[in-house]
Amino acid sequence: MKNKWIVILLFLTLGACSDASERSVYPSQDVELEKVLDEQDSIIGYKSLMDDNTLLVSIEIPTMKRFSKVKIEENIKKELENQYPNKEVIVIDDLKVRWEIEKIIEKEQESKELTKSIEKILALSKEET
Amino acid sequence: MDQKQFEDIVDKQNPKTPMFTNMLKAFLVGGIICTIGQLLVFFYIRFFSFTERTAANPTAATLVFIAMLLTGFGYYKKISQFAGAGSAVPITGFGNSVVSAAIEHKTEGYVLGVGGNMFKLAGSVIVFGVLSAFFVALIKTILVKIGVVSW
Amino acid sequence: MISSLIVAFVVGGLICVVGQILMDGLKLTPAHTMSTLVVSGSILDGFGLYEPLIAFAGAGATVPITSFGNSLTHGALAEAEKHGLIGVLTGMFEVTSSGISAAILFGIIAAFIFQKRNTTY
Amino acid sequence: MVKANGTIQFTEKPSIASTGVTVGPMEKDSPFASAFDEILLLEKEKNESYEEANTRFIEKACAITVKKGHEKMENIDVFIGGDLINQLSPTNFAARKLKIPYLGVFSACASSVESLIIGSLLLESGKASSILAGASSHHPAVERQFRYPLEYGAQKPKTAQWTVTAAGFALLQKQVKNAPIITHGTIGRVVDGKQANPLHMGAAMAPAARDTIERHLTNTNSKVSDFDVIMTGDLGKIGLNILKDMFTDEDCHVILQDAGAQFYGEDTFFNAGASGAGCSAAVFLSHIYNQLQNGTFKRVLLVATGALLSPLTFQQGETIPCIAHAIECRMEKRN
Repeated sequence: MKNKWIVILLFLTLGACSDASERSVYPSQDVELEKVLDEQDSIIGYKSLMDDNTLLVSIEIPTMKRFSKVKIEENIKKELENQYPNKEVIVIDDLKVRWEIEKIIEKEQESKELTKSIEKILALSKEET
Repeated sequence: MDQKQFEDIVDKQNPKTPMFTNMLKAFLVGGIICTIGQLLVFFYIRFFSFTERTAANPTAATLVFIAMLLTGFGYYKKISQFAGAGSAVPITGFGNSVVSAAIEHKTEGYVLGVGGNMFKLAGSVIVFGVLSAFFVALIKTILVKIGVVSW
Repeated sequence: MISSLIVAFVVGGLICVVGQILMDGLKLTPAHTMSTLVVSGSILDGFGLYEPLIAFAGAGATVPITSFGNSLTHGALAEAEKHGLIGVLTGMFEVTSSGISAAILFGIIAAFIFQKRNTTY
Repeated sequence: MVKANGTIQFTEKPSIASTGVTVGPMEKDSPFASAFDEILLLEKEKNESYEEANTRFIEKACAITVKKGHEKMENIDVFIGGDLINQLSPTNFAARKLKIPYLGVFSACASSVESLIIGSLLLESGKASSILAGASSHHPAVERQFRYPLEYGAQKPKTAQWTVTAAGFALLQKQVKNAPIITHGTIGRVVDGKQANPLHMGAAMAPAARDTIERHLTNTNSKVSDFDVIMTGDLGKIGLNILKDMFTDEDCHVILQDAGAQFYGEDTFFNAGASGAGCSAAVFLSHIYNQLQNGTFKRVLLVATGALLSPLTFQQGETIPCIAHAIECRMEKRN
């Protein structure tokens, strides 16, 4: 009786998420960003959103390298900050952020809406409890 | 029949605890409970606004709820007779110790019985958790102030 | 996704094996074992080893009781970073509260709902 | 040579006129089940606490005993009983209902034989003519007091024993025809085998059992082989093996038996077997009593063993002192 519920849950969560190691940048005309992110050997996927003053990058670290998750996030953040000095760069490896960015990319949101959703994601990622 | 002889007899007759099988069972059941926890984490990330870091809280609450159901219907002690530490170490074990004490002292009334005895088993976990957290944080803060260590 | 499940299974299982060793090998009572694990969780966090383990294992590290010690220490340290020594006290239950409040709440609810049972096999 | 008396010879032939044994649901598959008088299928009724349930078991056992002895409860001079719960509350509440003079006794799981000894002494002194004596234990009530809450998931080791839910009482009267006679009683000494593990009672109680048996044998200058059976109360499977190892000559290993070890047969759910005052009371006053009456056993030594620890002494780091009381029963030829 109990494990039937778990099996349903298993399919539910697995079906919900799309292919893991996707690489996408939105709005997609920034080839340079893609080049920098492709060079990173310690990540296997990324999704990023950019508007006029913030650059949000959600990265995906392979399981074995997840121990040094914080270090990897900082390195990529530093590198991107040199690339985009005037932008506030945020690099996070988090499933929720990745799924939210996916949603936004699918909806092709434009400037004002895009900024609002980025703020929402940032607030979410800052939460402690 | 002095004490030494008696103790030799006791050691001879004592059944050896099956360490390896107990560890294997604990590994299996503990692993399963943590996998269920991971599924719950995915569930909360997928359907609620929790990130990977904050999804642990609702997961812990859900696992304690499951432990309450298992304890109330009498399955938990059967699982833990099989699993041992495998069912005691995860948060479900903590939930079981609180729920079982609460149910146990129901006949002594809700205030004195349940209220007074609920943390009879789990209290030491909280006390020593806070105590060790305090000293570790204190020592680390002092070390940082001296500059030996960084945050 | 699948790899997180496997890793959670393995790491969670290993922590429970440590618990079993404490119980069977050192003949500790369950209460002593749990307290030892909580203390070791907070010491690991003092050395900054537990957070990477959570990043690596996910629920494999947050479900066992060691994560309770870790989140207590983590809350205290985070607050101490902002407010100095006083922060150690004020930040203690900052991060973790769901485990205990859930236990208390479901404990009293269980006392209302469940009847004491006749022993069965 | 162990020089300590403590053995009393009963000359007035106090005999066990009738017995009454009630057991709980977990005990219905025991090899002794056919000998039990009544199996109560509910350890605890709807809104009854475990301690009240224990009282119910005692009342029912006493009623059966008195009825089988063709007596009326008012004619019983003294009710002697004991159990394992704090301040003997279940037996006290049973005595409240029986409304006859009452002596509460406590020596843990040895209370069953202790009450029989005191009953025999009262008969011997001529100050009483019929005594109701026995003991009881109740698994959930004892488990929650001595160990953990019932639903708590603590893994029981192989040496753990299962407290029996049972109440066993006997009607003692003088010179009853065709009834087993209590010829001797040996009062146990507190013996501490330096064992501290409350989940391994067998090892703790074995030295006390050995001390009482040896004293009984020397004081009545008899040998182990003179007895049909020497049955200890609740040493359990491991405790019994320890006791056997302490008796060097091999031939007595057949005669040495244990009620706890045999109570649940080979079911590994119960690990090392049964324990509790109810275990010795139930087996002595049903199985052994029947064997004596139908002549299979002529002379038996019943040694109830008790561990005198309390939940506090364990936490204070004390070891477990134990005691064992014994009575020798004989069945004279039918005259």
